Amino acid sequence: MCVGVPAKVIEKQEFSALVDVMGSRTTVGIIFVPEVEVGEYVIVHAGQAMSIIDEEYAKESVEEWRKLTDARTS
Amino acid sequence: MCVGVPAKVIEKQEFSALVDVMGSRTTVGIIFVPEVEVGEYVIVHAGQAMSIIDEEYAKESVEEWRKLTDARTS
Amino acid sequence: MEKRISLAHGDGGELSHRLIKSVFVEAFGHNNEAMFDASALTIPVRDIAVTTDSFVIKPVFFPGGSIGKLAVAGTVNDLAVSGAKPLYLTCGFVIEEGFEISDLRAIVSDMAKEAKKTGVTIIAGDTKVVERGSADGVYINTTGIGIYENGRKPSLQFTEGDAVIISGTIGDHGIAVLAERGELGISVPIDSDCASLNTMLLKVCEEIDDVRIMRDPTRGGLATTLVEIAEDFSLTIVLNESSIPVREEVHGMCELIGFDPLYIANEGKAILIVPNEHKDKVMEILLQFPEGKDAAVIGEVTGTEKGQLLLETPLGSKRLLTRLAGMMLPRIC
Amino acid sequence: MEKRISLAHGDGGELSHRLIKSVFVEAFGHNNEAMFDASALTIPVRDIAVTTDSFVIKPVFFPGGSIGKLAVAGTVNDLAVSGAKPLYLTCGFVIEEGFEISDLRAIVSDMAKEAKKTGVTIIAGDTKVVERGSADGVYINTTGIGIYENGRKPSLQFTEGDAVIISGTIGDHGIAVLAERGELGISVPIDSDCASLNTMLLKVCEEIDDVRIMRDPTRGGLATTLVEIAEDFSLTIVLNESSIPVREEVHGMCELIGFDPLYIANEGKAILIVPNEHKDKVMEILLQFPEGKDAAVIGEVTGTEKGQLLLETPLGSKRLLTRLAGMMLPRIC
Amino acid sequence: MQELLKQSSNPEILKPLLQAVKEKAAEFISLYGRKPAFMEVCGSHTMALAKSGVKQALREDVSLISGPGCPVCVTDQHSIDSMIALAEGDGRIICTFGDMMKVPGSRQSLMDAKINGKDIRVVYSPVDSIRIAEENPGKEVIFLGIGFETTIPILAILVEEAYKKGLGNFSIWMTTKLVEPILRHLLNCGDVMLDGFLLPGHVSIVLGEEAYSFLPEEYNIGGVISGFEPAELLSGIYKLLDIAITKDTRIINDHPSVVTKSGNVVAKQLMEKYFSLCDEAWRGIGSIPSSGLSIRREFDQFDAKKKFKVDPGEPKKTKCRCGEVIRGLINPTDCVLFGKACNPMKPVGPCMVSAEGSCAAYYQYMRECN
Amino acid sequence: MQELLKQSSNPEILKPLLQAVKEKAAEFISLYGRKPAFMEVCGSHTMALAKSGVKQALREDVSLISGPGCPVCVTDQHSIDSMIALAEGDGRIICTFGDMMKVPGSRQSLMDAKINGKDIRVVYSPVDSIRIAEENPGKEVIFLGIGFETTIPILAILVEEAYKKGLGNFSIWMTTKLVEPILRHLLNCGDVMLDGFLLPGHVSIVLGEEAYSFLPEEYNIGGVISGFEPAELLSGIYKLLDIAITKDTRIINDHPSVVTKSGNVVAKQLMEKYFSLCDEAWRGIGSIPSSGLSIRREFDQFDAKKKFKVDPGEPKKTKCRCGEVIRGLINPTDCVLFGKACNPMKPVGPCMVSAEGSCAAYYQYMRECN
Ligand code: SF4
Ligand code: SF4
Ligand SMILES: [Mg+2]
Ligand SMILES: [Mg+2]
Ligand SMILES: [Mg+2]
Ligand SMILES: [Mg+2]
Ligand SMILES: [Mg+2]
Ligand SMILES: [Mg+2]
Ligand SMILES: [Mg+2]
Ligand SMILES: [Mg+2]
Ligand SMILES: [Mg+2]
Ligand SMILES: [Mg+2]
Repeated sequence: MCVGVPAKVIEKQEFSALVDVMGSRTTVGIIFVPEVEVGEYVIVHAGQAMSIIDEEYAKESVEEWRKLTDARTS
Repeated sequence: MCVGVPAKVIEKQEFSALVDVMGSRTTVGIIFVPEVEVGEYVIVHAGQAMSIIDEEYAKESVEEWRKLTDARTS
Repeated sequence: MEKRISLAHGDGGELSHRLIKSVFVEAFGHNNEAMFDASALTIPVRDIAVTTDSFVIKPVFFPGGSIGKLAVAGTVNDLAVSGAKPLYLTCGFVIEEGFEISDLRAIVSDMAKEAKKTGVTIIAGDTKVVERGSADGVYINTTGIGIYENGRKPSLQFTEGDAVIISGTIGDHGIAVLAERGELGISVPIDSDCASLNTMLLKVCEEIDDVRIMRDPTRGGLATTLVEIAEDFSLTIVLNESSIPVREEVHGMCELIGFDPLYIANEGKAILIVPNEHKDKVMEILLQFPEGKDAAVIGEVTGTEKGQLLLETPLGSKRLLTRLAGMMLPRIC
Repeated sequence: MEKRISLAHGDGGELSHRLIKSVFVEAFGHNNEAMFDASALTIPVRDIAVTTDSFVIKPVFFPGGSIGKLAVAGTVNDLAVSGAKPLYLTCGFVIEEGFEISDLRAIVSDMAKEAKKTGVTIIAGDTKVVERGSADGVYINTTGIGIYENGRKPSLQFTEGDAVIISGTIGDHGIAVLAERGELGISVPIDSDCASLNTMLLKVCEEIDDVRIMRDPTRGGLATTLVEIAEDFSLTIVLNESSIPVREEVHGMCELIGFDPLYIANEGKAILIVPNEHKDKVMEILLQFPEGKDAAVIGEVTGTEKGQLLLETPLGSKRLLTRLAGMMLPRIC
Repeated sequence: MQELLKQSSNPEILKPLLQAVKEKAAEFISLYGRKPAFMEVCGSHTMALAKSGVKQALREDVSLISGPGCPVCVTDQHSIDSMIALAEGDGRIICTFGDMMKVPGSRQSLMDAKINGKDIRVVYSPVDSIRIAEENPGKEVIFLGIGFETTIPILAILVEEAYKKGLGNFSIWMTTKLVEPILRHLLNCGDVMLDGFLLPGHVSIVLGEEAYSFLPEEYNIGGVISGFEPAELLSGIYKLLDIAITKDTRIINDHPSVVTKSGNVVAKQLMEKYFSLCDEAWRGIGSIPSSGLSIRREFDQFDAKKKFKVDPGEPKKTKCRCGEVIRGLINPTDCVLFGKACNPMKPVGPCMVSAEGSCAAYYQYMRECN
Repeated sequence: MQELLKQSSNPEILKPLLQAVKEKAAEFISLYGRKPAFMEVCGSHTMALAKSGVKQALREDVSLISGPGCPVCVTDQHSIDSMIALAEGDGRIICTFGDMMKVPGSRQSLMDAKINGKDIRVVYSPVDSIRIAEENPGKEVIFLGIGFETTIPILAILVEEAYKKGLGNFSIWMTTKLVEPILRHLLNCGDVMLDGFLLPGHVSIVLGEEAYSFLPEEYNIGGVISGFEPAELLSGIYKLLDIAITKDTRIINDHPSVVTKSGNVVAKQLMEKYFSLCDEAWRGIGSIPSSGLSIRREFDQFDAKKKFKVDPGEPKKTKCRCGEVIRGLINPTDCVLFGKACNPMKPVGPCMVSAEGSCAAYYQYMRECN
């Protein structure tokens, strides 16, 4: 439905932020995530940050995969 | 002051005429020479026929030259 | 197939592939399109001539030809006037988005026809597509390779008395195209002279020992080309105004808009400078060809020290001719 | 001299003459402009390669190069990948009225520099000027002539197991230029890979006996070029997705706008298919050159019957790659 | 964080994860004697599954059915024709996502209209169209507003901006779609048998996990909200298998790093402020009541449908079966046109145009390597 | 008729005719001990004399002085700067005769403005500018109206057409010149000694033979109305010599095939209807009262000078001596810039731009063949 890309917030203005996607940089709207802070990651869709990525949850997901994985590679 | 070219009238409309300049053809205004007739020659300047060429006078001029000339070549 | 060219026809993908296959490869008669992008060949001799020209004419179809015919003839002529036998041509197309593919086909077919007629092979090609408004229809670059056989090269050595010959009427191409553009509302019933001159010119080189130089007076016209020759080789060249062949229609259009036929482009004419004693023989050869039927001796080399071109008027006065200075524009004064 | 190009710079008269003298002849180091229009030369051998390309890039200056550098490198590379040593180049300019002459000078100087670096001589040229709005700045056609010495030509004979090598990261040129255009508001800190590869590639041909083929994956990118090879020679080629070198920044930009690096243009990369037993040696040679420092073995020829290109994903699944189908457009889905 | 993100495509994780899914699927098969069937609702899921090779790798294990979640594919022919007819008017600049450019209308596509000289501009970010409107006061600038709930809030921003700036020459041609109504429609029709839904991660950012509670509650079917990276896809399928096996029908949020319980409040408020429910026509399905959003009356001046009259006439009938494809009733390969008359170069239906269309994904990534 | 016309450049006529003129000039010289001096009023005469070689052929026999009859050359610097400033405004299409394109203003020429992206169009026929105005309703179309009495009636047609069609976006920037006032001015100043005027054949078509009666009557100087072909030029000079020798001071109409006694009535009426006398600035001379025509008050809406404010600032001073050249006070070669800093590629003054400018004619046709 929608291309969405993780991007790191580099600079923040009132309604927009400069973000970095593996070195490529662009300015996105932050109307939907006004609380975002520099250093955080957001999901960008059509020039807008739609959501802040929660690092804790991201870690948990990876750990979950590792558990499933470990059961099979060890 | 003004480029002026002799052109032969080929077709005539109310305000314009198709003229021929040694084979090149263009439409010119005849507002200044409404009386012009097909077959006559006009002087064209900037897309307008400015004057009808009087063949009699033209002939006379050439004859005048010839007279001056004959005195010298004979 | 689509009706019009899109940007995708130029992006190297599936559409480019199809365009090349269905338009170019078919017309130029290659059996695989790899050959179309680059070409390996073995040439008969090691003395070659190379020339390149881009063609940007508007309109792309005009009485007497098209940009396709022109792109082949123009480059063939540049080789021929250097005394080389044209063998190979490359072509590079820049096409505007929205250009009709049927028009492209017609242009490419004209190229193929003219190439066949002149005996050159189109060995490599390229197509690029630019956005609407970033070109005016189509631009074609052709680069030609010719060979020098049997010491045909013009000598570039001049002496006083050398005759200057033009192979036909001047200004036909420029005036035919200008009229065809329609902007001035003037119609002129003549065709562009667009033609390949290689057969005729190489015949002259074969039959005449010491052709001095040959040049095709394209952009800038007869006067500009002769000024260049005069300057490059420090010659005084005197042209005889009344012997320069100009069609009545060309003269008429020039009078109307204040242009000078001496500066109008030709695309099927050559200037030849030859030893005075050979001028009749050269004329005889030229007059045998349809492309040379209006050839005329129009002047001579009168000095070999100063680079200048002079025109002798019917009154016997001489005046200096310079290069075309700036564009010619239709004028009232 | 004027600041901007006018139509009169292209009409063959005095201004054309000056432009050629002051911009082209000076940069390309000819001592008279007659040489600039057509050129007679004696080439060392009779086996030659000829290629032509028109360059229409926007913007004309971009990180890592300019249309001038590109026009030389692009044609040099087309010769080099065919195994030929590039010797001569012609160039044809189509310039838009109003183009800054200082920009033209910079472009021509880039051409001269790149030509010098790669050892090619620019032997003929042409300039045409079109009305404002009939071009986008400047278009350049270059036609290249190279020679085959010492049987360097790739064999075009393939066997199962042949290794597919790319000489570096893919997509740099297309992404750098797209970003530089500024329309998407995305900046990417990378340079176009625009570079002449002749020294590196001819070194490979010298050292390795049986190079199968070399190609520069320009428009259409790596995938399109390999599809063409696969189809032209009825090969099954399998690429290993994770071994294809892609810069992070290129990957990032592609993610943002929904592009695929496999289809993005390169201007300083070559695909080499070589016998499996030579792949390490080839890699060793490539890695010695700055242009080859990111070279990687990215796949192999697995069959010589069907023409198809497959991509093996990290999961081990294989999928068919086709030519770029229509233009890539930034998308949200 | 970047390292964490990379893990989702780490082959060392992917291969055992695939193994785990295969084992789980085998468990299902041995239990029920048939392959489990899940529908990925989202077109981006369709594409990601195919491009990463997950779909191919699970061909024997799980039946993954492509759903109606590609906004281009579900746009009906009349709507497409209307947008193209709109573009044909003089003095207009049409702004669109790249996705719409090649969609075939009855007579031509937007791309064709552009080739024929119409001013049609592809924007990456919709707000660029506001700038274009400001720069071209003498022209009407119309944004083609397609999309599901991820994109719709961004269209709301457009209306807000245009309103604040008092732009008289800007409007949106809305033809948006909502997830819940189409899922309900599919389930109500009952013509696809499903063991669960792979739910769209990005739409869920806006809607929130709770938006799907009607699935288990009203239809007794479960779902997993999933991301788009290979590991996320495999994990999502693994959890769907788990639900199907355990019959513990529920919604699992397997993308909690970006999807919250109640979604993005600002985005939902903006949608509410500027848009109201309307009936929408879905390709091959027909009109579904309250399945889309249109601009509220108060903001009529930005509603291109109110501003411009277009009559594209009756759509041309084709043999395209997109309607059935997006309902999961048939596979793209069941369409007689697939790969022949219909291919990415000359698409017959929108499912072959959009990168995330089922037919395009099949064509690009799933065709047999013969 | 075509055959008759061709006679005027028939070498068999020209050479003896030249001989006759030379003999007549010798008669004058033997009588007065000096070369006769005639002024060709018209720039087209200057060019025709030079191009045909008549001027060169008579170098030793007759002093032919170029007069003020090149409309481009007599346009003063401020006027030129104003037209260019006008062209620099946005949303305008400037239509002009090709003649004006390269005239150097203080900062740039119209050609430069075009190269810099301004919409400036060269028309052959002024009425084309009416069509352009109709085709571009969103733009202001301005015709640069230069010229003497041959061209002015055509500008009157423009006003008439624009008025009839009610064009709101069309106007003319008038900077026209009249023959009689400038001749009077030259004679009043008395700084050129002349034995007669070679009078302009085409202007006389409109004005008629009678328009010059003030010359013999008030200034006791004769004139011959002449055509532009070589034989016509020679004949005209022959008759001027005759007048000068016989002292039978009068006006001879040597172009009676197109010039009548009272000129073209329709043209004169149209001029009268739409234009009224105004002061005009002449290059190097300054303002001469009632020496030009401007659009009558009733047709103000077509008067670009009323419609647009332009302030080009003070003209840049150059060493150009066009003012003296057009008054016949110096030869172009007397200007230090001639052929060096000033040449047709980079003209400093308008006399070097116009094909019929004295400096350009000298440069193109008269330079020594060295
Ligand atoms: S293959 Fe083409 S025609 Fe068939 S359903 Fe898909 S999009 Fe429609
Ligand atoms: S030569 Fe040039 S500067 Fe001198 S008077 Fe003539 S136009 Fe003016
Ligand atoms: Mg050439
Ligand atoms: Mg040429
Ligand atoms: Mg030539
Ligand atoms: Mg190419
Ligand atoms: Mg165009
Ligand atoms: Mg090439
Ligand atoms: Mg290339
Ligand atoms: Mg290549
Ligand atoms: Mg050339
Ligand atoms: Mg442009």
